[in-house]
Amino acid sequence: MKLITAIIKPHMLEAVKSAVREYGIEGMTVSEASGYGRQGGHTEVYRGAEYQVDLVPKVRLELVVQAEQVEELIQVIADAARTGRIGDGKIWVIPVDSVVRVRTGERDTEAV
Amino acid sequence: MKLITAIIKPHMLEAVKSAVREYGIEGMTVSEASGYGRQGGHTEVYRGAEYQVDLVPKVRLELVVQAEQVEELIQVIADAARTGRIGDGKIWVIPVDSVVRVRTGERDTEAV
Amino acid sequence: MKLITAIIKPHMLEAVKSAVREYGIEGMTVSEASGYGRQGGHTEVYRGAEYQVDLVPKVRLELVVQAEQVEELIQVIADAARTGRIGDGKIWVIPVDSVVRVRTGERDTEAV
Amino acid sequence: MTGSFNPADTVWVLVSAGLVLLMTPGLALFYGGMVRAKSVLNMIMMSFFTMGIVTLLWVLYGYSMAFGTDVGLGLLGGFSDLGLRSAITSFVGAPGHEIPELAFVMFQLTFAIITAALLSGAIADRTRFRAWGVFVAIWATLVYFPIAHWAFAGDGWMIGRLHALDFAGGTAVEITSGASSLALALVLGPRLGWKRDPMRPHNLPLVLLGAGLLWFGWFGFNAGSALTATPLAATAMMNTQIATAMGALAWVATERVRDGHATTLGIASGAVAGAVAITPACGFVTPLGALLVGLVAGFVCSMAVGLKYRYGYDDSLDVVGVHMVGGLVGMILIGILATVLVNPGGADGLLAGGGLGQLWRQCVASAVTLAYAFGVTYLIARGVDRLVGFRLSPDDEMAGVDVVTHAESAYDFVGASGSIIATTHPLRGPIHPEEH
Amino acid sequence: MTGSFNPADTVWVLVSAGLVLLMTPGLALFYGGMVRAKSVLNMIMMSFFTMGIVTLLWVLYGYSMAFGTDVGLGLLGGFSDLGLRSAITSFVGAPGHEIPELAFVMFQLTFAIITAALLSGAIADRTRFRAWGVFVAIWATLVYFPIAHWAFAGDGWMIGRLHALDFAGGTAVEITSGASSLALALVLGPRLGWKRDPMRPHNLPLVLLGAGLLWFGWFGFNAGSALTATPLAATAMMNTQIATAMGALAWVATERVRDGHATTLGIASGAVAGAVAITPACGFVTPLGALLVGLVAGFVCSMAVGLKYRYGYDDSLDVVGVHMVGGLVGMILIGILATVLVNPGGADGLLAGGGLGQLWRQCVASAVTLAYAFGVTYLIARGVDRLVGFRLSPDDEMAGVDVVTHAESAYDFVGASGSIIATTHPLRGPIHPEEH
Amino acid sequence: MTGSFNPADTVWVLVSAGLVLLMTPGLALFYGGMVRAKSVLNMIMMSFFTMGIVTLLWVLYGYSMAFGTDVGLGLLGGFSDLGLRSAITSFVGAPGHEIPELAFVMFQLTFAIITAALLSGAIADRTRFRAWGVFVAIWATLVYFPIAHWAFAGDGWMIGRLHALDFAGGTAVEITSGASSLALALVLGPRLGWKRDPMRPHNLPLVLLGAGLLWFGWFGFNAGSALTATPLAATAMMNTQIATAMGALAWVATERVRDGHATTLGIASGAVAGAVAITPACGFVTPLGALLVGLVAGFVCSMAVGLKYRYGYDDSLDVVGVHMVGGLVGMILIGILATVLVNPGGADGLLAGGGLGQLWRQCVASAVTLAYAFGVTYLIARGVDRLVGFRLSPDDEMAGVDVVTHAESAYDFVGASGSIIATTHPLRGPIHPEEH
Ligand SMILES: Nc1ncnc2c1ncn2[C@@H]1O[C@H](COP(=O)(O)OP(=O)(O)O)[C@@H](O)[C@H]1O
Ligand SMILES: Nc1ncnc2c1ncn2[C@@H]1O[C@H](COP(=O)(O)OP(=O)(O)O)[C@@H](O)[C@H]1O
Ligand SMILES: Nc1ncnc2c1ncn2[C@@H]1O[C@H](COP(=O)(O)OP(=O)(O)O)[C@@H](O)[C@H]1O
Repeated sequence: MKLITAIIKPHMLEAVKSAVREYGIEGMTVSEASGYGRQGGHTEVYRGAEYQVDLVPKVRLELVVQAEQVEELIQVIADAARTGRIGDGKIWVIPVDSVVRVRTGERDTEAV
Repeated sequence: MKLITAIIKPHMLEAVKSAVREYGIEGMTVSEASGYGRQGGHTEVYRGAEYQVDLVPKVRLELVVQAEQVEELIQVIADAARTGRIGDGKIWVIPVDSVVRVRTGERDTEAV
Repeated sequence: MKLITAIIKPHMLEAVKSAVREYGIEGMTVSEASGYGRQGGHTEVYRGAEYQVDLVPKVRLELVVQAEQVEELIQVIADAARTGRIGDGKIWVIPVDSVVRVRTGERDTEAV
Repeated sequence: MTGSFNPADTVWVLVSAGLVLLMTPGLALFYGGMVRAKSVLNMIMMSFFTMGIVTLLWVLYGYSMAFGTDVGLGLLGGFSDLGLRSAITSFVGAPGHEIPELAFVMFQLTFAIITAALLSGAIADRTRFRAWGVFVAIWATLVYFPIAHWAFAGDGWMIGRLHALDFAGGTAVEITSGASSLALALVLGPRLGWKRDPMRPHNLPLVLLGAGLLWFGWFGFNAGSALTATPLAATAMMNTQIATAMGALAWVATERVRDGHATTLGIASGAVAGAVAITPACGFVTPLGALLVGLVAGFVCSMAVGLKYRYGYDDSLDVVGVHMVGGLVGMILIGILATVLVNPGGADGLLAGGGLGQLWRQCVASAVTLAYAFGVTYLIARGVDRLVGFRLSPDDEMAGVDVVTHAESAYDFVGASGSIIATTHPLRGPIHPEEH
Repeated sequence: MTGSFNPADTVWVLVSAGLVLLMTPGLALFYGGMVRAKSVLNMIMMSFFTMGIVTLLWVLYGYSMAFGTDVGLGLLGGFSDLGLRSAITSFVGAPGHEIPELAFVMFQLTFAIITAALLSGAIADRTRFRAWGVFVAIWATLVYFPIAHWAFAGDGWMIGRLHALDFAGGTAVEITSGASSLALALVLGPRLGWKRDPMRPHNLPLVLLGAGLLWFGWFGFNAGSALTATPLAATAMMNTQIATAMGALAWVATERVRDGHATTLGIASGAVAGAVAITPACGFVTPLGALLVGLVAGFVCSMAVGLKYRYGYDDSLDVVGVHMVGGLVGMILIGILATVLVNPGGADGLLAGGGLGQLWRQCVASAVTLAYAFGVTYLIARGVDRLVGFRLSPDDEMAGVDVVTHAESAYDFVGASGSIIATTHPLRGPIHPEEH
Repeated sequence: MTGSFNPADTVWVLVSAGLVLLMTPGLALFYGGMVRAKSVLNMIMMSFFTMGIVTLLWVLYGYSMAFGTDVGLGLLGGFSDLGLRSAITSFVGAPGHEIPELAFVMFQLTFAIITAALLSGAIADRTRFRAWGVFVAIWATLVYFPIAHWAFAGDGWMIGRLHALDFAGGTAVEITSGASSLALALVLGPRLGWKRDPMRPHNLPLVLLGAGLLWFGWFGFNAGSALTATPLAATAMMNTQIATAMGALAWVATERVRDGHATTLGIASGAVAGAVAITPACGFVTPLGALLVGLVAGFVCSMAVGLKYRYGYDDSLDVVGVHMVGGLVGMILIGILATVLVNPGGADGLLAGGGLGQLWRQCVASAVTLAYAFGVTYLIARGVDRLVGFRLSPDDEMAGVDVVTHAESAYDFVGASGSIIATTHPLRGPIHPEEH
């Protein structure tokens, strides 16, 4: 099993979710994140004092999948999340020893 | 060392925390997440316009532990987090190369 | 490639970010977390009813980097995040199979 | 239409009615901030719905039940003014202080609304909204309208026969709401996980905002109850301010000593407790008397809110501990502190040499109100529970009534730039950037 | 300076002016809570900026255009009182009810402000702030000031010649703002992702707070429009309360049946709808009439807010569905329900035996207002769009106008202990810790 | 009790007192929203505690010190009315405009409260709460009560001898709070990480809500200071509205040019600046004069808030830049713009042909107030710091005063469905689902 982590732009979440579901993956975990990278932040001003906010809002997706799905899924996610602008995000893949479904105790392939 | 990641229902956090502590683990990192899966979301209505919210609130636990504790801990966490209803969550295990305690620089077994 | 995850105190984020940037890393992903560990929480009182809040605010950093940078980066992060007080946090390292830049599809070393 | 009326008194009552009306949204926020984020909307909804339904009943028959010609013994107003037909063109008030009757109808309506809305605090997080709707309509009819007649109508038994003193509703509003809340809390039972799970306020600035609006509105409640723009109104207002302030100080002093921390929830609670206690007393005691009333109320109520843990009733937002207990404190202290120097229409209490007579009358009025409100509310609540089902299912209660019942989420901060972790560093201040 | 004036009436108008002024910050929060977290500040800013600019224009020439001596045919006030020079020492009002003219100037100013601010609801999330600034100044000048003259000045054609009845601004405020909003929404076009992306309110407690402040302020708006502290003011206030409450009930009843859920956004919207509809009618109908007005408004408006989906105009916060439609409901129902029993200065409507005459006059006044406001606003908006550009760039709209235009984030909760996941467990209650 | 008094004036003063009281909760939110989420409760607590303690002192001896019979030279009121004993039955005011003395006591109390509460803005995030409690009691006694005597009592030296003009407290409230804040900020020193760490407002809608309540309450503050329901009250109210609006416009115009962005914090700040400056002037200048006062104040204060970066005092929420500077602007402009046309009890300023005399008197009053307030506050603050310790420990300041001192968290949004990431898609609109 592998864990795919994708950092994407928040407003692309719906598109990525649809694409992943279409591909046949029925579960994932989503969380808020902030990104630091090439994509700049923005400036804020309060009573004349300027602040540079250098993190930008991102969404993190985590999908535990079978190893053989990884390559295709990377493609699916990247295609759906792409706007072509700086800051579209990263996807990385990590090896997973085992997965358990809490409710049933099922393992690995049966668990996702 | 291994990293155990558990996605559980928010109101089971207290129970899981107690169980893990009882087992002898003294540290973990917790964060908010949203889950997409078999467990459905809910509908909201604003001035007659309906929205389908298809993510449900979850909590993510991360525990870096010694490899030999993994199997028992999976059991401990899964037992504590189980309600028997859809959406109880997942646990996955990932290999860890090394761990460091920031304060002291201690490594691996001494670090957790 | 490796994934470095660092759990640090929130007010050390700026220092760590600077140190990492100085080292030459231009991207990372940041998120909010709560820590459970040796560092105690605090007590709250509402109309005489006391609550023990046993989680403390933390920030999680994730950096995907080349394997050979790992040791140096651990040092850089730990040095910048250290206050010497309990609760300074943990750093752990996980093997990464591959990384993709969503915008371009570039892989691994080119992707970060 | 241009009959004889006092324009200044009319302005004062209209303004006061507006102020009291504002108290219910204030209460909605005060309560709403105190519950968990998953049921704040339901909490607010109970108050706003009460503003709707009680207004409807008041127009149809409530005002008539409370202020129509007495049906006998001072127990209830008759059905002489259904639909407010005759109120449009008539006047009420003492000679020289007549005001348009609709001004009085409006003023008293706002009391009916907030008294009913107060009850929602006892049953936070776990109430089926439809049950609340049915309950509050029956409750207003069978509990509030009669008691309002007793306490506020000139021919009600409490004022007209017993000669108890209650300037602005220590009985009809405070004790009534508190005792009814106790009955409600008993019928509904505690929230799932009560005493075990964290149930801390989700938004304290909202609570303090609500407290501020309540404080402001209470001037209309108490000083407006003079129904005239006279020195008595000024005294009532001053006393309200004093007791509210003292309640706030006494509560935080108590918790500073007892718990080690002065809290914002405490100062807000103490202010309300002080205002509650001075409600019946504000037109009968001196400023120094009000000072004492506030101090006693702040201390006693800050202790009383712990009783629910001892006796096991989940009066979630402490309507009993603050309103019932605070109302009793005020009613009883009138019997001790009242003086005709402040109000010739009042009486002398114990300390002013009036003996125990007034104290006794205060106790009778309080006890009857408490017993009636508790008893009838208990029966109504049981009935509603049987017919409609008062509690949410455990699953719905866990999931949160906002989403389940109202199909809404209170907040959505996700994705706003302020909700991200943002290390920011000031670049420059105005005028002299180089100074940074 | 101490000419003949009625002090009680003066107090009433000053207080009412204060109440109506408060409505605009109330509106800002009501609107602000309804948009997404990334544009709440812009929403609030549009209201506050309107408070500034309309005050400026009002002092310079707006009051004069609305209430200066009629230039002819009741179409416009002249430029006789620029800079409010003569208003400092003069009085206005019916004999025996004179008030200082500046009290009247102040009262009417607050109407001008909120009417203009209402328009911002139609164009949430996507408006260039500088365009709003230019637009609102021209709009007040060409649309509001003339219509205020028609509807509020004694020598305006609508009141003085047509003899339509409009107690507090069903035409000048409600229909005007609604029709203008329709024009604005058409010119700007829908938000990016409208009907596709989630656009739920980001902070409903803020919306309900705003609704509470609006409810409170509306008493000044409607009852203050009596301009005297008389039974008529009391009637107007009572009717306002009744219709607002009924609007709230009718809206939630409708959505309970239609959508299966009674919502807090619904009850707030219904209250506003009821208040809107009673605005023109509050001084002409009985309390039971007001009850009907509120019920009809709550139902009709709750249906009307769906029209935008059908016809494809993104009137984001439903100014059309609530204010234009609610204003029409109220104006028309006057023609049916008005009775001189309530107000000898009014008229008898259809049900009071007055025939169709008044109904006809109501329709004429409404139609002319609607047409003028829509048409002129459309032209102004087109012009501003051409000259300044009314919409943000798509990128800016996606990023959020708060950060892009105002360089601010509404919220920063990060790192506060309440924003972390905190399992808490009660250690002890007060007084009897051992009981836990 | 029913002595000779003016009922309309009584209503006006009572209402105004209520309005001014509301300003302090408004200020608490205005300030609370501006600090970081970890100290919002402390910020609010300082204001609410001030409402308690100042009320207590006022009743005991404060009113007497400010308005008791002068002890000589107009420096201080005597201890003739401790405990408000005699105030219950007496009346104050010009002939024909008497009001119950308790109405006046109440009205003036609200001024004492807000002036003291204003100071908390200078010392956000870093103050030990017990030190604040001690400080504010001493400060009210030694600084505010005397200055209130000078400026508001008929026999105070500033009004009665110097004949400076200050309608509603430009000296006693604005300059006093600003100058005292400067002293406080100097004694406490800057927050940890000042100029380095991000310290942006955590909740701007709360700030704007507070600003709205302040704007509303300021009508009571300024127009209520007429103490009569006369044209002068109307003028004061109109002028308050104009200057507040102009301050708002001038501030955002300045920052639009200087920083490139018009901000909501700016418009709120500008409104306050304009209101501050018109406070002393509102009863002495024409509407066009008020317009100028607001413009100047908005511009000058928006620049003045940058001085703290230059001179290195952390006046955290700009009490100096807004209240001291704004108060000076208003006081001085009276000397230039005042005219007896507006108020025969006033004077003619420079432009009205009155020469430099009044300007000089304005400067003397301002300078003495500034010097006295700064000096005495500095000494008190030093003393409190030595005895109690004014600052939190660095660890506590980092952790956040809310949790450390008050044992509370302001917010807990965790787990509410709105706090999760939720992609939502509209299923259908009302009425015509198929259209989607
Ligand atoms: N080395 C890294 N490790 C982890 N996350 C990264 C790394 N580099 C970038 N990211 C994440 O990817 C996001 C996009 O990166 P960025 O450099 O802005 O644009 P792009 O990937 O299009 O070149 C960042 O906001 C950050 O969240
Ligand atoms: N493939 C997956 N990868 C990562 N997280 C998943 C995956 N599938 C499910 N999850 C997480 O587990 C939670 C529970 O899954 P769900 O399918 O709803 O119920 P169950 O696990 O009981 O069958 C989801 O809400 C989601 O957070
Ligand atoms: N076994 C663990 N797995 C994951 N995170 C941990 C673990 N132990 C500690 N942490 C994280 O590290 C933080 C610091 O740990 P703590 O024990 O409080 O202090 P220290 O590391 O200085 O001894 C915790 O708050 C928690 O977020």
